[in-house]
Amino acid sequence: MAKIVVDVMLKPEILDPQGQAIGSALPRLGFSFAKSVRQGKRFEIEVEGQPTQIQLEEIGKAAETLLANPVIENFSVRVEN
Amino acid sequence: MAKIVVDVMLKPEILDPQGQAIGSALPRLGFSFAKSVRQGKRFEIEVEGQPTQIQLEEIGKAAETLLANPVIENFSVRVEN
Amino acid sequence: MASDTVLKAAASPETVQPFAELGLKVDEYARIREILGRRPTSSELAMYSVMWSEHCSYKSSKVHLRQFGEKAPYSAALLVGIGENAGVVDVGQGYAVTFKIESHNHPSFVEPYQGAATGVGGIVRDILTMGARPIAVMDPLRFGPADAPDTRRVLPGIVAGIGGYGNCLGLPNIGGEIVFHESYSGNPLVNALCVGVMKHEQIKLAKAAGPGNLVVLFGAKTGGDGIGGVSVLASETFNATGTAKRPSVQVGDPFTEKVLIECSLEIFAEDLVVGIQDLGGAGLSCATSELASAGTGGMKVALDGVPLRDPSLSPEEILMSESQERMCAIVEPKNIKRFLQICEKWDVTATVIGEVTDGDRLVITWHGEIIVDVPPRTVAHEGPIYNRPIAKPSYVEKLASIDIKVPMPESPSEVREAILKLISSPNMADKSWVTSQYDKYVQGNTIQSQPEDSGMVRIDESTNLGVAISTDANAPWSYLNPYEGAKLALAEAARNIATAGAKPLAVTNCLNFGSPEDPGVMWQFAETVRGLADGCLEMGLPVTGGNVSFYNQTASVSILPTPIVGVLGIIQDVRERTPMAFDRAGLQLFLLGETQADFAGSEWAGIHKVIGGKTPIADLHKEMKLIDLLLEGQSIFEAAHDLSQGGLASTISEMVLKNNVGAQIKISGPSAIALFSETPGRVVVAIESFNVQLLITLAHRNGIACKNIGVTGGNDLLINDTLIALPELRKAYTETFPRLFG
Amino acid sequence: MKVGVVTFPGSLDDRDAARAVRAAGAESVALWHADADLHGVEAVILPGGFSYGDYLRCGAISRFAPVMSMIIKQAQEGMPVLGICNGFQVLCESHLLPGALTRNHGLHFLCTDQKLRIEKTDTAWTSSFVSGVEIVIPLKNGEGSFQCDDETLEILEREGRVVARYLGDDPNGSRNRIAGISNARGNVVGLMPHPEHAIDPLTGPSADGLPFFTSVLTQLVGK
Ligand SMILES: Nc1ncnc2c1ncn2[C@@H]1O[C@H](COP(=O)(O)OP(=O)(O)O)[C@@H](O)[C@H]1O
Ligand SMILES: [Mg+2]
Repeated sequence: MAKIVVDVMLKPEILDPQGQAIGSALPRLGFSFAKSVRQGKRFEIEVEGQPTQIQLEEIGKAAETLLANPVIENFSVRVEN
Repeated sequence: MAKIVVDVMLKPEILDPQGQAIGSALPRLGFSFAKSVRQGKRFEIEVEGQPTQIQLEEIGKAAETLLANPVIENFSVRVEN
Repeated sequence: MASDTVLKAAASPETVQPFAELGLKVDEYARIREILGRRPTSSELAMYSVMWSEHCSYKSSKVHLRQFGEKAPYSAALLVGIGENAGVVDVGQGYAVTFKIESHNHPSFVEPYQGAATGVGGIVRDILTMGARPIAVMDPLRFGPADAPDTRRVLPGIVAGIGGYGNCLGLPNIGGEIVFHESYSGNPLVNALCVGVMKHEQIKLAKAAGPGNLVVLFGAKTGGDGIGGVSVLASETFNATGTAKRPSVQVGDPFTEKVLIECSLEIFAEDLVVGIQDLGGAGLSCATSELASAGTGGMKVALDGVPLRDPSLSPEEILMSESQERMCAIVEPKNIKRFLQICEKWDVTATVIGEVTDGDRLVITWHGEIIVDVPPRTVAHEGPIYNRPIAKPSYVEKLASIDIKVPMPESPSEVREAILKLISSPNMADKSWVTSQYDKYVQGNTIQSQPEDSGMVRIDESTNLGVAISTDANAPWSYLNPYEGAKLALAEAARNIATAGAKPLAVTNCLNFGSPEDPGVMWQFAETVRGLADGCLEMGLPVTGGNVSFYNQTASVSILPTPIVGVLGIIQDVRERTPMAFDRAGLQLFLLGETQADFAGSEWAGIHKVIGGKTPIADLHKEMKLIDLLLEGQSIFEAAHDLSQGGLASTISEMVLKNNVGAQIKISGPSAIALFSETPGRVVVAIESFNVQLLITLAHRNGIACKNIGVTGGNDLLINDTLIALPELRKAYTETFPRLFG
Repeated sequence: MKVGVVTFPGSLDDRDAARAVRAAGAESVALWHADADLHGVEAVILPGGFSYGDYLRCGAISRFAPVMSMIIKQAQEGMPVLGICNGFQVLCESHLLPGALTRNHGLHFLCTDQKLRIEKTDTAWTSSFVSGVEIVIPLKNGEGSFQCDDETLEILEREGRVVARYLGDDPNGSRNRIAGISNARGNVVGLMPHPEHAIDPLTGPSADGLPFFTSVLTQLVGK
């Protein structure tokens, strides 16, 4: 069984109020290292066996049509072991 | 400049209504590969230069107190280049 | 691992069982063995332990709660009383209304968002189970000091959880309370109320009748959520280091619940169930044993048929799981096809897991082997009953004998400062930081919500019939005098719906207390129940249901006794309701009721950390006369707002700020008494000048004091010589919550 | 005159939208998300709510509901479609409208009586308004912040496709305070605030929402 990970992040030009809120909360908690914080989503998709090339392409399509909204988000797909 | 990534996922025993909703939407869209889908969060934290061990530990602490809710979520911290 | 069967249990009486870890006492365990004539199987032990927990069995409270039945006033409106999932009252025109409050205190401390969210989910299913469409929710809340770090941790999460779940279900939030007091540090109270409406003939009961009828489990799949939640989270004293208990957090799925509601209502509309029960605390253990016990007694369930989210669950865990968003229905075989069709339409998982049988045993099998064989009544309705020791705590007389001194501002600048200080205090300040996170418009029937005295919803669009609800508790009063405190909470809730023009009809309550094993707490509890039962009898209002939450304490410090009383009333035409605030200049303001120096337990005393004194004594006869006056005179009231915490100063401030119309007020006697005393039984009303004589006549006839205190208009609040411009008043009133919570 | 109101699993304001349609004098027809045809309706409303729980992104899953393929097709041919709140999100996800609705900048669900200015009155849903009129209707959502790239924003502004803009305190961080937009043709309108909750001052802050529903009636009658 393999795990396919799809990471979805807001495009850099789109406002990310959650990331911003965290970025400004960190120093208040005594953490001062962050230059910027962005929050996105991570999907873990379990598939039977090692995914085939075709399956990976399908997942890419699913990511583009459903998991991410290309108007505001970028995504990446990878297999994790 | 380096990017530290914090992945936050619901603990396996905790109900994930979001992942469940996606898991049941996928077959309706003609994607039938997924055995299960879980949805989590991904934080990208930018720091100046290569992060020190101390900084990484600090981020771990921040993840535990702010980014993740250890009652129901697990998290992992890593540096991405 | 092979499961523990009845056969094995009979053959191995000596097996040592972990009953104590499951919260059972030695004699309780002995009684189970006696009932069964053998040792229980591990599944039976699981069932008894959760069902005999304080939370499910009411073992410490039962002997007291009986009074609600024994002293119940006759009420022609009562259709379903205490004992079912929620009480039901007749509101006329063929409609029945059901409402109930429940607590979700401990889970909300552990995981504020999910704890509060699932609290809403649970009470909504109770209402749905009666056959009703849920139409609104309310949320009485209590927190530790507003500026305490833990309050900042739990409050935003709790509020977001209540909003997140209720908003997603499409239930307008029409009211609640937010009160801060140090006794709730580490033990916030999250009570949730839901109200639902149906036609009389649609009322459903939780009862498994008719051998051969099928037992259907529908809704979410069963997972490992909240296993032991009932006994561990709700019935044991919570200690802050309990990390091991954390996995018992349940996560809510409001979307699944929303679909479950619509699916169930469609099933009800076609009359496809003979009995129905939601799965809440104690999950399947509770649903199966209660349904069987209330029916003919016999039921057979194949537990391995339960759809699982986590396939590794053991039968014991399946029986104890508190996975949310599940229901259990009893369906005649001829209706099962249609039932399943509707579930399929809504994409709701539904599984026949058993059937009603002849006889009086609940038999549960696991892959063909019998793992439970019990008389269901002994699980569900014949649990242990305790007559816990009661002792009046020594603080009571001590505090009552104190002659308390509170600051008595007199000069205009002192009075001004005092008013600003009062209305900016967290208990009195504007709560819209919280309530703006709640949808109040959904369903399109909300007539009143925050910040009105009560919530009001229309239940028939063509006739404009509506219901109003208010929840109230004054814990500082209950602490000083629990008997009077309960009566005063009842009076306040009833008054809060009468100001709007609704006639009080029925009562629900949620009794939040410390440990029942503490005789002092038990005394507070007993006095509270006695007061509420006496009060309800005197006011002719039946208690239709409620909830008890014990063990609300951190270390050895108990919360203040907090009996939340909810009163529901009817208004024939919601278009005629009286709002809390006037919207124009030139109206006459009258204070109904008399004012004494009642500072014990008041906000003004609380702000100055002054504790003690004697609470007011409830005069319910007078309260009823006041209610009569409010209802009789409804057509002449342009506005009516009750006086409670914060006294006249708070009431009049809220009135002028609501529509930004000022007022000029004349008070006499010591300013602090006129402005900050909390004598019960008082209301400010606004009327047209030409109605003054009529009001005086009505008030006289009802024996209620009635005094002109000023007129409306202008851009200021002017009290004798104290002038506060409305913008300044507003700033003080609205800045507190954003400042505290961001 | 038949106006369809779609119910997705998790829709909440469908009955309110239907009530508003009736109040405007039209007949409301309930459309189910799994319907394959539109039962002869001449206009469609996608109501507010949390379709499919809005767990992934608001409107992301509903866009693929069977009923949507007919709606998308007919909208492209000129049928009036109004998306309110979640409906607006569905329209963006369906690419009938540009941009996306994201988390409110305050990070909370916000329910408030919102002041708006109606800026475009030559759409199917706003023709009963006088241009520039200020109205107050409820706003209630967690993800109502309208976002798009600069180019899209420039096009929306240049073509005058901003239907309504927020007045007063910024409620959610939308670009250019956009509360609603239309497609180029003006038949498809997406609006974050809720006109269906403002058709009677008894149950809403005003009756300012009613003209949205009378507009479409006028449009259909005049056709
Ligand atoms: N948690 C809450 N949820 C919803 N409404 C609330 C909440 N807390 C307070 N309110 C509303 O705020 C208003 C004022 O509350 P409160 O001061 O307790 O009223 P009262 O003094 O009349 O009992 C009421 O309309 C009440 O319903
Ligand atoms: Mg009140």
